[in-house]
Amino acid sequence: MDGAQTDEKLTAKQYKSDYRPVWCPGCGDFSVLSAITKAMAELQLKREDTAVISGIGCSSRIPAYTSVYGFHGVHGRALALATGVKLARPELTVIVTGGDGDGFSIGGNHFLHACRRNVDLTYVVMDNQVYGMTKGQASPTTASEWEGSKLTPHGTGVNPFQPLAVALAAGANFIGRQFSGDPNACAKLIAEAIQHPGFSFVQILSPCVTFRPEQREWKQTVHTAPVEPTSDPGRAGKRLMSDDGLNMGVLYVGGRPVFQPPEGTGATLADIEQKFTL
Amino acid sequence: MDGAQTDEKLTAKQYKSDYRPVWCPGCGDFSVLSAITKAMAELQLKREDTAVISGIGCSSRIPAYTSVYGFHGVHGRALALATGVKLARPELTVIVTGGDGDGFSIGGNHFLHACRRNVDLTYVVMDNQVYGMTKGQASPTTASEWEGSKLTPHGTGVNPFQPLAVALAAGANFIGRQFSGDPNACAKLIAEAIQHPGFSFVQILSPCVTFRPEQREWKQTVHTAPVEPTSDPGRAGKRLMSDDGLNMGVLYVGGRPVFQPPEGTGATLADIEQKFTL
Amino acid sequence: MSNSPQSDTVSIALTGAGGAGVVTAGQMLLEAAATAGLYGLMARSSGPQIRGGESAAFVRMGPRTVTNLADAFDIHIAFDWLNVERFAAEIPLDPHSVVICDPSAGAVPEVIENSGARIVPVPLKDLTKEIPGGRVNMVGLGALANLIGLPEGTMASTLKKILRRKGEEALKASNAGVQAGRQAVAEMGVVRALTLPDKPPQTERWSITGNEAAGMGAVRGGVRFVAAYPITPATEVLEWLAPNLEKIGGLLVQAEDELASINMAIGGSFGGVPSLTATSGPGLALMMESIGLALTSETPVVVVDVMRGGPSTGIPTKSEQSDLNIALYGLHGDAPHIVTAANSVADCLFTTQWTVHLAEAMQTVGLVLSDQSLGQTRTIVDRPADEPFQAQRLVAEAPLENYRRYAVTDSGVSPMAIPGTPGGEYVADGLEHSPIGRPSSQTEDHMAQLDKRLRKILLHEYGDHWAEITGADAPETVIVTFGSSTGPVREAAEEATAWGLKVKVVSLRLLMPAQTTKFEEAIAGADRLLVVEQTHSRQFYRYLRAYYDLPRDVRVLNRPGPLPIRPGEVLSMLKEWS
Amino acid sequence: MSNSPQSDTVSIALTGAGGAGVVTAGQMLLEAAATAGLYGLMARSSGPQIRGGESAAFVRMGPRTVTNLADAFDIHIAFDWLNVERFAAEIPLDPHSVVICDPSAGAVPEVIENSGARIVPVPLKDLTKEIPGGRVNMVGLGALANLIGLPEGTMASTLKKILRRKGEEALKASNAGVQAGRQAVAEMGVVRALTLPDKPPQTERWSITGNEAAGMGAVRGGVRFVAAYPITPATEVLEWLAPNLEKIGGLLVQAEDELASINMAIGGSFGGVPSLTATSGPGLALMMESIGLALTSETPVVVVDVMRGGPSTGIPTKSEQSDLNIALYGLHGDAPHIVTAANSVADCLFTTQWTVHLAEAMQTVGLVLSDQSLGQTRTIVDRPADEPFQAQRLVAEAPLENYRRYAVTDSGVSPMAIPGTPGGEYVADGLEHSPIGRPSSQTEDHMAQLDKRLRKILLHEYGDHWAEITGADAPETVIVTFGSSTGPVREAAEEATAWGLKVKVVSLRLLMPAQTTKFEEAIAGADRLLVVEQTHSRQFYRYLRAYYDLPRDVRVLNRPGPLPIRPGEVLSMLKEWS
Ligand SMILES: Cc1ncc(C[n+]2csc(CCOP(=O)(O)OP(=O)(O)O)c2C)c(N)n1
Ligand SMILES: Cc1ncc(C[n+]2csc(CCOP(=O)(O)OP(=O)(O)O)c2C)c(N)n1
Ligand code: SF4
Ligand code: SF4
Ligand SMILES: [Mg+2]
Ligand SMILES: [Mg+2]
Repeated sequence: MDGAQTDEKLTAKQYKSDYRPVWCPGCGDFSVLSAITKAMAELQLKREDTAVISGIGCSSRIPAYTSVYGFHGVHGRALALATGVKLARPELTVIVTGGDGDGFSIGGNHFLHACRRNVDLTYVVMDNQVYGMTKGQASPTTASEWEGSKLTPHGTGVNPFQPLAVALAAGANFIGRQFSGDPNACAKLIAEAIQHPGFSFVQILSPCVTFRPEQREWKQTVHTAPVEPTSDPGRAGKRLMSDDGLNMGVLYVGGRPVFQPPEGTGATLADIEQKFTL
Repeated sequence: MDGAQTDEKLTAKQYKSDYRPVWCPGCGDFSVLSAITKAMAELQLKREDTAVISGIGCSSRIPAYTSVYGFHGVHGRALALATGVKLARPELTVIVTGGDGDGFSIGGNHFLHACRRNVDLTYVVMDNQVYGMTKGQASPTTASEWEGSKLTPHGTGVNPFQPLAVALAAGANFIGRQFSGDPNACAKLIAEAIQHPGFSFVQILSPCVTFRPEQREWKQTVHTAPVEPTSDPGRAGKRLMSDDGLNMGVLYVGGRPVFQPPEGTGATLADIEQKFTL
Repeated sequence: MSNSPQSDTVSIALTGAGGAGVVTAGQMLLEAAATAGLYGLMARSSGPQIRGGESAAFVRMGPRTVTNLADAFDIHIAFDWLNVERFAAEIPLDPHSVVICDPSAGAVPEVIENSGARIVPVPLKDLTKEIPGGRVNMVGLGALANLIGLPEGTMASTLKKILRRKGEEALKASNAGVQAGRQAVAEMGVVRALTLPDKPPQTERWSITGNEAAGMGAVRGGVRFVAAYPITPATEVLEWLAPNLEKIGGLLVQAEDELASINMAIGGSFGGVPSLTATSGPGLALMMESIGLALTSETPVVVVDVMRGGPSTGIPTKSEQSDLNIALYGLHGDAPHIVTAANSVADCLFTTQWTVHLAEAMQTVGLVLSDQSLGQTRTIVDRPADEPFQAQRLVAEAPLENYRRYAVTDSGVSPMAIPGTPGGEYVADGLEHSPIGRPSSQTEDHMAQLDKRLRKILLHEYGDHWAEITGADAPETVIVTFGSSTGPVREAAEEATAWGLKVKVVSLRLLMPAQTTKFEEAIAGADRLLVVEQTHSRQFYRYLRAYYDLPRDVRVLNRPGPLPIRPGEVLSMLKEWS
Repeated sequence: MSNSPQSDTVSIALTGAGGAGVVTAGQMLLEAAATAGLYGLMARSSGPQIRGGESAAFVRMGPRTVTNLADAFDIHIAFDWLNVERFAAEIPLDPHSVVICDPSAGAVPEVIENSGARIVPVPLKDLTKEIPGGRVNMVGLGALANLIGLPEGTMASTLKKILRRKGEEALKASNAGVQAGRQAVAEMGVVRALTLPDKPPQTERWSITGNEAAGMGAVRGGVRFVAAYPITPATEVLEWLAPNLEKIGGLLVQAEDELASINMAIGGSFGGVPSLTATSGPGLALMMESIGLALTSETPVVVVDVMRGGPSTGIPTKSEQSDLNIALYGLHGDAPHIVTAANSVADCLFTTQWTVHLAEAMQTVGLVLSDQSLGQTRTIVDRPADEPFQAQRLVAEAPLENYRRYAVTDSGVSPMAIPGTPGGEYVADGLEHSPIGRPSSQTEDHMAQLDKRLRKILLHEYGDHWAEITGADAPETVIVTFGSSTGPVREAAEEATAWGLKVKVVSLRLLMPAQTTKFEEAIAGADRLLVVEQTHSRQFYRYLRAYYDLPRDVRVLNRPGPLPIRPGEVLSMLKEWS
């Protein structure tokens, strides 16, 4: 971590730690890390007032590679952990990072409720349609016929999870998607998401070159969403239910109020104790 | 349990046990119990080949009040338990019953994945927008401004969970809603859901007269869905995202294939062991 | 136990169907006793119906602190016999007992008849009918008041206070009911007199439940962030905290499940705010993985476990001490943490407060064991003293350079940077890590961090609070116990002392880390050790064997819930042994 | 340990960057040794990189079953020095050791230099360059083959077998590499000769890992339904089971998390199909609540816990025995269940099979402890014998009348009705219940069911399988251990015996219920007890204290992971003590 205690602008690099990622060469997550740090630089977030929270997985290693506060929690619970951080310390910028397994498999319930609760968090999921860290099992977003895992040798036989449609149905207010192959677009989307008040959800298609080498093809297949983002949930619902999974950009922005904890009344402990007195 | 080992038709009453429900007088769940047993009689399910599985909550007490096999599991895990039963014993009819807290709060993740996995289960949720069993806290479906619980004295401040929209987004193939005040309609819907192959989801508005006495008003406000059920997910998405929560009937029926476990190859243990031999 | 030192208490059981209002009557009785300058407690019990089934209230009153129920009830008032056999085991009666019942309720059940108690029919319902707006529980209350010699003025002023908001009509009807009840039993005179003080105690007294006390202790200890998922019998800790935290600028958030609530609490604490959650067995089980995260990442957090009957969903509304094992040993890996147990309703306050202090001081997990019988019992007690235990976390203050979050220090505690502190940026991790917090699978790092996490809790000076020790200095027998078994054990020990036995009671408040030396000093010289616990599998005894050297002669009095340990059981064990 | 009975083994470490192919070379070496009629094992280790970082393979070969790594390596071949210091602690070298390294890799690291080993530079890379399509690991393999005296024909036939599907080209290049390697070290001769048998063993031998063995044991025991959530190092149990279950008409389903996987397994078992899941510490922690459900509802289920470094996420890729506590005591409430531990790679098969049998016979939870060092180590062993332990559940057969699922029987086991059985309709429940399965909070029901659930596991006749006992009949010292520590302990004991000490080894396979009488017989007469375990907090020792009467003189050799317990450590403790 460089010093930069002065008023100078921080560069994206200064949001990176000097710890070398454990990722495989070519992993999409390298670009996502860059995008996140670029977004931080873009917004000139104070490093000491920013926290990156994650669960477990290759993608969940992100916190250690940034120079802000971080918490590398347990598998699937990043959103709950982050909710606690943000509610206890509302002035912090809290970013949550993780994978499709961490977020949509074991963490699915917290995903639903974070969308609904609308605490001001930014959730960046590096979706590689596989469990990278545990060496290549199907995740919820894996296509049903993918036969690459010994656990599901004939494919999962299950329709892939639609994170954006579920996020919308669960009440998320900012929904976007990008491809790690375009780190600038990712940085822009993440910066927008951070600025959005309340919960924002960003899916980033981030290839796992080791267990899903065919994902290199995403470069060819992703495309900008053909329509403008909508703020009408009904319309968004229709679109996301028939989405091809490769539309890039901000896809929905709603106007729900941000979760507001109640204000204190300035009472003292003695005031509270009063109630027990005979 | 009456005998009825003959070819006579079983009545709804014969699907009830002689155990007296612990419910408060007037609780909506009484009608749901009747509706479930009526549906069973309607379909003439064999009692020994039927299992009702639940978690914990007032509504989750249903299994004990039926005369079929049952499992009263732990809070929130009924769908996982039932998935195991059905996959191990595909010839059984497996019905899952529970509440909005059990199903959408602690059990939310299994709800997502049961919708997606499409194992042939029927899931009946008695939604009373409250945790009845623990004496009246807000559930995910509780309106954000409800101030009836000491845990959330100014209301939850959180948008209520939309079970049907989430079910659709998660991939559920049969989605319907009824009001416990109309047990015949409930019975009909449940029977349809049982007959539907794959996962089917039925929400029943079932008043908690003790902690949500105002729900007696549902009688006045519920209404038949003004449109025919659709099998187009996009259209259903639009509808359910702007649904008033009081539309009754079958709201979506899709055509996704049912989860199919692989067929055995007839190998013996010796065949398997062969692979280890030098 | 007629000549027990506690025989200056009066014990009353009230039972009846949901509509009878036994709990209200019980509460009024306790309140009236408090007004008369007494101490006391009220526990409750109910049948399986969610609402409106049969219920029972158990009140015990006396001139000094009452911590537990007695061996038998002096008076049992039965408004009806609805499923009373379900309560029979909870209402020990003996030939000294008096049973007041309504003849219109039908025949006296055999189980009551067989107790040998004196049965006195009183036409409670008929008397009620004559009072406009009258309620049967008020008639019963009047009868009780008379039978125990409660001054008329005391009852009247209590009713006035309690029914303040119900209006004049209601008050009038209640007073009339009480009068009718008094008259109905007037002939019997006072059957079991309250020992009334000459003047009311000068100390400030509180009316509080164990669950409220745990909440208050948390707040006194400095907790300002709580994440909650309701579960019987812990819910009231959370329900008390929600509005009260808010008043003082703290926050309680309702989570989607226990996996979320524990993680939210850990997140809040990472943010620098002392945090807590409360739950019961099934919820605790769900939290264990993440409790390990708090421990390993050295993020302090407190979990209050209000125990109920187990295993699995078990008996949610009844008490047991059987979560001891999971509290002590339920984490995977080598996971040293703090486990404490509250030894009375009032002590729920101190123990929770102290545990917050300990968890914060050592940046670790503090697990407080309470149970249903403490949490849901209301007591009249002296206001718990202010104690100097607050959250005082060792924080890393700016300016920071080359900050090492998990620096290996002599004390084992390393200064913790709180977000907002420049230069303190670190990543908290549940993976084993190096001193700067990078994941490491190296043997030296693992050893250093395991040692550090253990050292900090071993080196801490716990003072005298590790146990509460009462009784003889040079005992023949030491009784070792914990939690809610402490009350009945102490009562038995006092009685035994009156009988001439030399008995000492060691009630452990700090279960982990084991205070081996202090314990062995405390039991020194005693030939016999009696272990008392409310479990089926002798969890406490096994724990004692594992961690302390015990004298050769050890006996165990253990029993699962739902029935509380009674003083008489302990006493007969002591007598049998002597 | 040069004159150890195991000194007829040869130990080799191979290290290098991801591209070097050390694991492939190690596997070929083991396979070649097997072809030559030997036994052996290969363990692996790797750095933090997900793929492609440094890795290590540890091979030990000998004329009889090899259960563990030796104290030091005879030969260490380093293809490069990439982060070798990370492995240093795992590769004990001494002055008898030979280190083969490539001079082009740069200076020999200090930690290697300091070991005193003989360092022999061999230009592995340069030699490889001369071979079209050559790979450096094959050159290394050739060098090793020569240094340990592996017959040329054996190596050639092994390569042929392994490279069958890679084509002629690849085979040719590999053979050339091996030849080049052989020649490069020809001058050195055989530095550590393999003890080759005159003729290959006549028994059928298997090549199997502990995780595969656990899977095979499950299948032999009758498991036909498995629910899975991947976690290191348990994943291979599940990955082996998925395709193999399918072949025999069973099913593995991938669940969304561990809460689901354990519940799916319980559901499958309720349906009448013997069911299992496998996980590691964090997953086990998540399962505990529902494991309590299986226990209380008396639905048999088996959970295999492949332990890794803890607490929390800990050290996922390394071994430790520190989940003992959670396995024994991690359930809330009084929750008696079966806990077993596999004592070798091959024993993962028997122990899992036996545990399936036990869980099914007693309609309870069976928890099998394995660990990373067993699960992920490949061994060459004699085919594990067929054992008569299958799932044999006591089922209630039609016709049934007044069926009582939780009937209180003498054995504690009650006939279980399987869905499909008319008249057997009952509701399995985690709430405490009456004999017919209705929720009950009555003290008699609670006591009767607690007694029943305990009685059935106490009364079961476990036979000789509760422990494996080796060594002296009238020992001075008994070593008590379990799991993967058994191998090194036995090797040390054999060595100690050769030194003239009287040592007996008791390796517990059945940890719960504690077999107190059998244990006390097994240690009878010994003055000294040495406890050996791979934990930081002496979990096994505390457990022994809690459940068994131990001799006065007890010492504990305990150490956390990631390093395995070495025979030499145990031996020096024995010597020191004598
Ligand atoms: C409770 C628990 N269960 C399982 C695991 C094992 N595990 C670690 S990461 C992971 C999946 C990661 O997948 P994903 O979130 O998609 O991340 P990726 O590695 O693909 O980036 C699993 C199953 C764990 N660490 N903890
Ligand atoms: C792990 C766990 N957490 C919490 C509880 C406490 N609990 C029991 S039922 C319930 C909520 C029930 O609400 P719902 O599912 O809506 O059912 P209802 O009673 O309203 O029918 C809760 C929180 C529990 N039994 N187990
Ligand atoms: S395994 Fe896949 S996701 Fe993980 S680091 Fe390698 S390429 Fe990236
Ligand atoms: S509390 Fe509500 S949901 Fe529960 S039984 Fe009573 S009325 Fe029904
Ligand atoms: Mg992934
Ligand atoms: Mg509800």
